[in-house]
Amino acid sequence: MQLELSPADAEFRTRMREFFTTRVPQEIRDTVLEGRHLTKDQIVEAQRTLNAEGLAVPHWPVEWGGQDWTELQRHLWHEEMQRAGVPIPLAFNASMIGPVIAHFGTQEQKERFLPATANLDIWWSQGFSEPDAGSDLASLRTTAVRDGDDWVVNGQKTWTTLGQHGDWIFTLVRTDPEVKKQAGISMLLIDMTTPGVEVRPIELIDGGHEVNEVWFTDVRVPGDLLVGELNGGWTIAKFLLGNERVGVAPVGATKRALAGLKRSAAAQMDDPLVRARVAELETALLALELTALRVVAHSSDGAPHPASSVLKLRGTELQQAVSELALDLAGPASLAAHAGDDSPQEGWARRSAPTYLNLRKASIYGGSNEIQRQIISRTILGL
Amino acid sequence: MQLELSPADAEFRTRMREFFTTRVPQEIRDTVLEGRHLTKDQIVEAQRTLNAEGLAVPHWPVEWGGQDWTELQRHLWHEEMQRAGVPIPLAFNASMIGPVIAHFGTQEQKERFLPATANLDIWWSQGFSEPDAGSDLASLRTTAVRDGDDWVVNGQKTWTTLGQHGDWIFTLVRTDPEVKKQAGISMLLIDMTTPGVEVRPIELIDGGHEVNEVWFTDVRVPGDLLVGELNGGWTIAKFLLGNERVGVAPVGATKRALAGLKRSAAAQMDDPLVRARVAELETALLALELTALRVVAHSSDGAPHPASSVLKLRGTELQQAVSELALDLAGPASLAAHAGDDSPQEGWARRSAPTYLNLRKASIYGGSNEIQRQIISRTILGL
Amino acid sequence: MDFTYDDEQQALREAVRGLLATTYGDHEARRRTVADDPGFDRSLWGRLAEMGVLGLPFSEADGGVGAGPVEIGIVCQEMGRVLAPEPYLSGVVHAGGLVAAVGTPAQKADLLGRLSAGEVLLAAADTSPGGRWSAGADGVRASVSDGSWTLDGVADPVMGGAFADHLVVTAALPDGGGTGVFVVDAGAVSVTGYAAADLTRAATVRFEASAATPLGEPGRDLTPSIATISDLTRIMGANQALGVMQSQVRATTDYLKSRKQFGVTLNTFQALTFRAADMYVSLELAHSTVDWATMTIAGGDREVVADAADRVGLQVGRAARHIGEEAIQLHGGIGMTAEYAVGVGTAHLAVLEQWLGNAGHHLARLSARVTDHDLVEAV
Amino acid sequence: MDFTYDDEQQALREAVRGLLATTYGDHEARRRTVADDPGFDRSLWGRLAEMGVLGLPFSEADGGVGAGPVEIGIVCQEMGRVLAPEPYLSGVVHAGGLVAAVGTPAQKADLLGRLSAGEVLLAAADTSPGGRWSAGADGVRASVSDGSWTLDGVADPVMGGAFADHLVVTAALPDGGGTGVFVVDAGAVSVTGYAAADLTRAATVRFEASAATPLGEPGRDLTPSIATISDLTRIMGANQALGVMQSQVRATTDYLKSRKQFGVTLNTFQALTFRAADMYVSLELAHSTVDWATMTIAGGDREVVADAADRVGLQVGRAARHIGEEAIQLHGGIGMTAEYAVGVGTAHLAVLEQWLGNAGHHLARLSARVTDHDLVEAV
Repeated sequence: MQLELSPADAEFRTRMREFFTTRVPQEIRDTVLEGRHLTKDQIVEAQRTLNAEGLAVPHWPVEWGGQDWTELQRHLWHEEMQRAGVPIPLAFNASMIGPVIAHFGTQEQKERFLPATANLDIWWSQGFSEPDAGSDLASLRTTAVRDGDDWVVNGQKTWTTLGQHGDWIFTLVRTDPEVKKQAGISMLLIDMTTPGVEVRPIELIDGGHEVNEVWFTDVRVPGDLLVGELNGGWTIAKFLLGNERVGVAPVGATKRALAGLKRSAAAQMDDPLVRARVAELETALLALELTALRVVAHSSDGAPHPASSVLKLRGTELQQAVSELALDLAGPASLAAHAGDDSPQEGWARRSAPTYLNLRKASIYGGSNEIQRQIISRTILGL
Repeated sequence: MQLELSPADAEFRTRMREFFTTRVPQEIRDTVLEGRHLTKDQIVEAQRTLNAEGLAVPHWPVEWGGQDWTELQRHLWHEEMQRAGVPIPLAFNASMIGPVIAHFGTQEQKERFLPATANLDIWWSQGFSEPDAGSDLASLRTTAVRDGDDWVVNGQKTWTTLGQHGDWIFTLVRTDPEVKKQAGISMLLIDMTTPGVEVRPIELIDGGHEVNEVWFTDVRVPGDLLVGELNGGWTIAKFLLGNERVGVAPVGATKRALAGLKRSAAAQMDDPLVRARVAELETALLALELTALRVVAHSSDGAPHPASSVLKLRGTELQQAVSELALDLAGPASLAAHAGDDSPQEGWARRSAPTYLNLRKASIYGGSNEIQRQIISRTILGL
Repeated sequence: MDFTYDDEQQALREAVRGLLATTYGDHEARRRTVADDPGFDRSLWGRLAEMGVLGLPFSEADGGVGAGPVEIGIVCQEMGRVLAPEPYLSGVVHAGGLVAAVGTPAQKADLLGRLSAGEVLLAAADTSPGGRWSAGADGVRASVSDGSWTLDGVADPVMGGAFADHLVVTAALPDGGGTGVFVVDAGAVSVTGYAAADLTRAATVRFEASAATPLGEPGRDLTPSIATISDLTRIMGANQALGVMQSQVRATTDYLKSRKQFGVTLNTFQALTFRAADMYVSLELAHSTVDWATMTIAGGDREVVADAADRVGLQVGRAARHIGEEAIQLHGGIGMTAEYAVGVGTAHLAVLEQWLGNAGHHLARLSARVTDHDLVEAV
Repeated sequence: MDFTYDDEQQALREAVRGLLATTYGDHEARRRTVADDPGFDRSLWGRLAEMGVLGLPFSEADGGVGAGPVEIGIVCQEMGRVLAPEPYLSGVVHAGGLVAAVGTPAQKADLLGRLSAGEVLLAAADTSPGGRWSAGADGVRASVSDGSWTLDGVADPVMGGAFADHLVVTAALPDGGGTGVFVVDAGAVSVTGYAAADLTRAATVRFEASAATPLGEPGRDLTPSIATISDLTRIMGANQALGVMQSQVRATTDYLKSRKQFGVTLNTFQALTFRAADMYVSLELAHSTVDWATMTIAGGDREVVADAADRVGLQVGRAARHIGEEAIQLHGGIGMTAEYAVGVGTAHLAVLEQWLGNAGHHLARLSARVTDHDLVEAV
């Protein structure tokens, strides 16, 4: 056991920190650091800046832009991005469909999609959840029926995050309705400009437009856009969701948010009860960060450490707890949620209520905390 | 809606307060108020003092010593006893078997047992739980087999609180093994001096001897000691447990413990974090007390108010939370748990760890908090 | 001691519930209403006036109905139940309450009569930017010259201020003379309206040598009355929060019974039903505390009411956080959407709490007093 | 950065675990041992000495093994796992650590050599009745006359003090000169032994002009060293608590899998399995914090170690309360009995926490420092 980074890893971290803080535009990073909304252009610009340096998709196979780093290096890369306020490369591209195509795709699919996916020339959306298939994803009802070389897709997806920006969408569709529900699912890639694809916004309780419904009406999809085996979509989904779960705890961003709050609400830091809430959260975040480090240090053989399941669960709880503290420190100023820029209230305080409300999603999306507890109790504890 | 007590109820409360604080011996009340253990003799003396005044079993039928009070009056009686440090009349007698015999017993049983039960001339024990029948009480396996006019009882009961003092025990026994498990149970009253009855102590984690196993080996019980219908024991058990559940929140005692802690640990009351814990608990206890009052105010037609289920659940949580605060305020002094009276540490601090450990039972015995949540979700919320 | 409504109170509840149901019977109507200015339904406001609801807190001499706190609490609970965005708590209970507490007989008869009749809207401007629930005023200063009063400074947030006709403003009196209360015509000042997180309306109000009429005796320090009216508003806000939470617990229970996942309804999952049970526990404890705090008002003792406001503020604040968050979590994604009442209810609870005083604020106040008493007495 | 044990550490863990299993393989043996004086197993103590475990923290020059904090942590975890009542943490880590930190070379070689060999038992007397985790001494005062030192006052609780041969005493130096550390023969003072709530032994020690030998340079203020050794002991206590909690989570999981109620095993009830999952979350977060705090010791920076002791004290304190209480609750009645290890483990966790510094104490210390830094850095 040893706490210090090796000289090579320390040098690696310095290199990351320097690149992120000098090469990614300050305005983009300030937007992140202050908790404001990024535009699509900012997200694209940030990812292309990283990709030009080979830092957008380091966990992909080397031939498609990956870096063959250790788990610890990937962790340091991820933490330093968050600390510097660099937008994390779009998860739908970098963490979801990219690795899927690299692993399951044909050579033609790889050449067609992977470079454009790494560079965010294609903005991918995710088409998994449906109104009656949330935590129980395998109940999905969107169908794809063979017609000549094409598939004809009908159905509805929902909770499609940032679908309004999407160029393409990767979907799970039912290709065999006759078999056990997991066995009849395939993955299709769909160009969202195809006739019959319609994106409808869902307004959330924070007033924002972040998720969408995506409707498919007789959408024709060429046969070469099936990924992997016919009716092998469930395997792909598990692969993808497994990738998504590891290391998703937003430790760096939450630490940064808490540190920012100490500065923003400095006048209230004389209150011993406020100080105690901060100290409790700082210690809890430290424990989470250490757990993330312990997990990556153990994961070099490829199998995730059992404790990785706690990262999403506890990470979202702490993210939410910090947003609650921000709301409470903002107090009456938090009421100015939708006031204009001429408001006499400070920006962090005005954003506190929408942020608090928006982050309620953190424990629901991407495998709810109930699903995480199920994984822990079944898979780890054997209950 | 009106907050004040009616003049009659206010007068009633004054009368109770005066009786409890002037007629029950100071030494007994100090023992309760300081959280020390009562002897059997003290418990008996207190109950007889109450019984002489008609205050031991006010909720029984008037002909057997009851008082025909309103629910509110019974609540005030109960709260004033706790406030004054008067030991509550032995629950096994006053709240459990007494009402059962009054409701289900024969005239002969009533005459034989009720006066002696009210006066604690008989100390009753409860023989319900078994090693494999805890929350799932109906799985009990102790058998009673008819032999002439008698029953012959074999089996084992456990968690028999204060069974070492018991003169008689009321038991649930299986009298018909052939039917659905709830349908084959009867209630028998058993003289604990009968040959074949053996009481074995169970040591608890606080070092105390509070519960017991009770073993029955070919114990002969006269047939006239069956209560109610043959194989009707489950109905009686539900009646008894229903009585037990209403109004069991130890609000007054917990408030008193918290107030005592403020005095005992006065030096630490300058600490804002300690003050906040006290304020949070005081407010939670107020809410609980108000809920108890709201429940009794609604219960005059006999059917318990739905909110009564929260009393046990939340009452035990707060009782435990106050004991945790005591432990934390005691600090290192709490280590002197089994030191002698010449210890330089204060008594409240020395008792804090055993009390903390002992009260872990509060959320387990008498219908665990899981059972309470089950009742709320099923019976009240219809889930 | 009596925790039940009498027949008249029961009838009032049913009448108000019925009236609100005609407008906000489904959540989509509430959503449409808040989407456009003024953010509430003027015709519903008129019908509330006709029913006498707007005049409930005020004496008959002032054009009101002269009802008690329990009745006002009933109305607030019903408003909360359907998330009604009407400025009842801000305009009637708070701003009207200030006028009733400190105005001269003539001022009360004028303003409260028109308020009760639905002819004018009032809003209380008592918070400075960055301010935190203080009865004193530090954002707006009053000056007097030749008997004419003017105000300078900024008030924000002014709940219900975007469309108010008159502002009831707390302002620092000259020479450290404490805090006065003034009436200002909304047309004479800069009012910038906006929506809070629950889409109810508030405003920034900027005063610049704005002409103002002192309420009551000019120049008198009214801090104690201001504090008491804030405490009354807190208790009525707790009633409103109670209504929200009751709806959320019911909606969550219904959802668990009807929503299927993995081929069964969600109430098959004990981990979820036990959490619903815990929500119910929080709800009932909050309910008892709200009823109690409401009843303390009738006694008329300022310190008792202040203590009750702190205790109900803490208890309901904790309950609102618990129930509001669990209601969304147990609904899953649908709870996050503006289409469903449950998540909007959580937004409303957050707004109520931060407007009137959050749990931490009340806890700090109660903490300061723990050694002033032995036991906390309910009665 | 490396959170894994090397082969030697792994071998140490297995050796210690194996040795402890021969004595405390089942809980009944522990129960028998604590029922009679001295409350631990002297023959096991001798075998720990033979294995070199008692000398782990001390340099070879002092008769020890010269191992690092990770190795000591491993021993403490294993002791915790079986609730071993041997005075390792109190006698070796704490009292021995004080001697190693402040003694002269000759004192160290003498006392630590005999301690490592299992020939003498030490106990640290550093707490006054009613005292709360202070490095200064206010219960015992040192006096000097003609170069001879004597002590007066009372120390309580003295963990492991009931059967110690020598007491390592912190005492206030004359004339406000800070705090010194002294060795006193147990036979020369009044020692009243008793059992703590977990039935491990402690004592009240009364000094009355008792002859004492200063450790290190006589009269020197040793407060910083005393504080650091307390911090090291806290971190090792957290290792011990981790061992307890690991056993409790395993026992609870096994119980849920095997215990039947309503005709099915308890793991059929999702409300229970989710709570077991939450226990696991607390356990893993505590585990990471314990490993980290243990590793900070090697760096040798007193402030870093003090901060780590506070953070691990808070995190493990919270986890111990959560896991210790849930372990009993999920076991039901059986968890309340002295026959089962699970509830006794909760008693042991409570004793460790109140002995070494409870969560509230560490939180207060951390709260005082929140504005001294921007982010909390793990490395």
